[in-house]
Amino acid sequence: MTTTIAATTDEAVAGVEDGSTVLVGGFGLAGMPFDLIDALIRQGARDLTVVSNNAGNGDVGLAALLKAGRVRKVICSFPRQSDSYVFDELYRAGRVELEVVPQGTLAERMRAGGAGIGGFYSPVGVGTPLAAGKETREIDGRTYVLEFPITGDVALISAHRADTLGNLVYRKTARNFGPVMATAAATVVAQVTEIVEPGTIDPETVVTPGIFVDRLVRAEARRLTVEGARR
Amino acid sequence: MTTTIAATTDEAVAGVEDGSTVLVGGFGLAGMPFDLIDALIRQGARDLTVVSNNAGNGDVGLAALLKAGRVRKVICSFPRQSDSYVFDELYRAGRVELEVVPQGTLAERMRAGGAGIGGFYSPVGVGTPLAAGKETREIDGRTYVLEFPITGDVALISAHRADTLGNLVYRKTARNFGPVMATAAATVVAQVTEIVEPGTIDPETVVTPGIFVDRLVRAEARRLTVEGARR
Amino acid sequence: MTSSVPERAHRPPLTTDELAARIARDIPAGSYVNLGIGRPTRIAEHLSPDAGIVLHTENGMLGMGPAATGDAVDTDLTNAGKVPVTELPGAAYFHHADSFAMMRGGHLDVCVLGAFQVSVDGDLANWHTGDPDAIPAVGGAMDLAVGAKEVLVMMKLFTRDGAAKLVPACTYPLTGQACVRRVYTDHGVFEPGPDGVKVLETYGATVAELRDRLGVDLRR
Amino acid sequence: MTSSVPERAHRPPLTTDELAARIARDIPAGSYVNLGIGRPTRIAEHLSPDAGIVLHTENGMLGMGPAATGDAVDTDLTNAGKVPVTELPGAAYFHHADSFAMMRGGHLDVCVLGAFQVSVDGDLANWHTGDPDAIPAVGGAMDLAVGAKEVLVMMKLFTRDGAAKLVPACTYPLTGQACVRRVYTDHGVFEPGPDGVKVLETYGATVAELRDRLGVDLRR
Repeated sequence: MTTTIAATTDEAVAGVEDGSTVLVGGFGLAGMPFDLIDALIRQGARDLTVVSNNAGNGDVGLAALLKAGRVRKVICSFPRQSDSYVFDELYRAGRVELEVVPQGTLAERMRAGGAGIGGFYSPVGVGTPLAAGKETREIDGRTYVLEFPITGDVALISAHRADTLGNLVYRKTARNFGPVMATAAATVVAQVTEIVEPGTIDPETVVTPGIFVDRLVRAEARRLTVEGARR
Repeated sequence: MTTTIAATTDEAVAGVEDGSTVLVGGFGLAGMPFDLIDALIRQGARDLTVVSNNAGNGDVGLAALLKAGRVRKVICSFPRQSDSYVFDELYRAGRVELEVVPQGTLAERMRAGGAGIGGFYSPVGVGTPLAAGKETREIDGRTYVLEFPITGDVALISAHRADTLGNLVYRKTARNFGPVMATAAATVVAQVTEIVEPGTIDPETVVTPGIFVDRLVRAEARRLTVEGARR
Repeated sequence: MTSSVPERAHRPPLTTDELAARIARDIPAGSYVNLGIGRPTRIAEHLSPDAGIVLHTENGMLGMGPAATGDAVDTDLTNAGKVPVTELPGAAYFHHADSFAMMRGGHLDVCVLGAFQVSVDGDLANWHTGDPDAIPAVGGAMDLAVGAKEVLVMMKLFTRDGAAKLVPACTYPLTGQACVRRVYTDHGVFEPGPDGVKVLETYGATVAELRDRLGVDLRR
Repeated sequence: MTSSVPERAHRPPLTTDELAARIARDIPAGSYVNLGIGRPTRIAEHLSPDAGIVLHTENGMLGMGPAATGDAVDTDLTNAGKVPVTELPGAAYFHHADSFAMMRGGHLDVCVLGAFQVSVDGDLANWHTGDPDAIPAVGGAMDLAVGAKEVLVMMKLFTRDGAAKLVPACTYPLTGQACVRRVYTDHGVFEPGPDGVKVLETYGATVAELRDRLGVDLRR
């Protein structure tokens, strides 16, 4: 249905229920929907399962959500970073569950979720602890592991520019998980730095068509520091 | 490896072996690589398996390849069109095999082939003759059919513009199967109307990155008639 | 219980145009919609431009406009029936795998398909008459049958020979199982389902008359 | 049979920089290459700008340029190690599912990874030391291990404690099975495989000395 444009980030994340699975875009800080996460913290939903590549940097974004005690479980590829101290402490204290998924399998499981695929056979992880207990199958002489889709109740993503129909374009490697997550959640919320009229974005260049986007909100671009980006 | 730029369409299709599987882009006439198919006819490879959405229109493109007797088998979603008389005659005479695949399954099987996926569970076709004999599986209460990848020895596609590194952009709905087929063949040959220097195409707008394209050749855009397009 | 089903027995059955308009009225504003090849295409003419309905064509586009004529014809821009069309502001192009992922993933709100037969429990047959001489050709029919939150059928209720197309069980090869949510016909609107067919309204016949002609139980 | 293996026993083992240069020499012109996080990144400095080698970063880019400094730093443009980088003419951006489809589908010509251990038959362990207290984090390691036509490893041959990293069988949790084509180390270059390890050249030691230190048979 038609994309709605929220006046505030609080309006954009309204209605997220306790126990929801939330897909959160970004790779490190690039593409992280900081403003939507801040709004989600204010909104108050708890007992969340968060699906994201990382598990938060420093004290902002996902780390702040974790610190606020709202996250029951993290599904990610790489929780451990030099400044992932918030996650590290919660994990060591047994206060957050962790499911580690190879990065491409994480993306592909969400892609499957968004594409109506019931499961797929991947060569990634065969013979490793991350495939332990999973069904395997030999196809044309190669061994594959059966992986199932991941979908979210909500996806929070950050894009560069949108038109009022919800068509999105991204900026450089901040694109990362956004387009995939936008296909894989019941409610997709995108923060963008600019919202333009339909016809302004060349239809050949749209990365996420508006059909996938439920709510849009404008948020100022943050000038992150080099240090922020490196961490 | 580096994309090579062929001086002629004959050079672009050199080396296609008898018995090859050839993925041929296009949906009806839009995106059909006419010049590459004409060159393939001159090149002479026979006993081909052709994977394409349709089975040729009128006497041009795929229909001409079929008429030349080079095709052993067609894998497609929709062979029967008002002017698919070349295919119809060959099929009724038992001179060409046909495997009909639902259109989205055709696209997804090539996508799987290009993405290293060994197989996937699709809800499409369950309980229909096109899933007869195929393995099914119930996942979360829904029945899926197991589909396997399709790959080609060669893909012949048509794009709009390329840079010398092989990055491609397409035009409108002529994009169709091109980007998928470009991922799913050992040798990918693209005809384009223009080849420009690297840096000319905005990196945000590249649809098929050059990594997927082995050979490029410039071919004049054809002004097709309305009748041609409608058939 | 008295029937609340509008029985418009004294007017003629709906024309194709009236049927297209009838379906258009049921498509919610703001929907993303795929209109199947053939008659369903005509529904587009009856959608209010203000309703913000966005049309999908499975060959890789959202924001499809009306058929192109004259100089607007561009052979790189066609619909799934290979008819030249136009592009509306806010359109987007994508490749076939993405387009069918969108359908298979249930992102379209509505699709409207033609049909040879629909069964009382919502099975759809619309790709093959079962004629052994026919060359099989499915196109995107099976993908569309699972490809929207609501799959609607637009068809005549009877063949030219008078045979019912809403049937106890499809005799033609299936396109999809239990996938049809609602069937819009010249003689009435029906909802198939696990509990049989519910009739919502009739044209040119009473519910009782249709029950007799179809040989199918119709719930009110 | 006499050995044709270059044994450079009298020179010191390769420095990291020399090793990076050694690997760079083996990467064919025109290759599409992914350089793993950490030491392999330094190979980029030794690739000839004329060789037309295109760098992939799994967070969604081909045509990655050198690290960004000063005003060129853009926090929307980083490599897989989250270090700000630059964009070369002819670059392309894509999303994560497309990026990893590219890897999993075998489209990259070469990737170079660090390793904790490589086994004689080419198993790779590079994501987890098996320490029960460690927080597991795999990132793209397993995808990269199957993600190129040629998977090369760049590592020191021994740990700081002198333990061999080319081993009869990995004791650390695996990243991938039988996936490593060639192992470049400070002490020599090796090809693991079903028939055991072939040594291609040595630095700072003879083949016989390495065989002794590794406790692994080395074919010439």
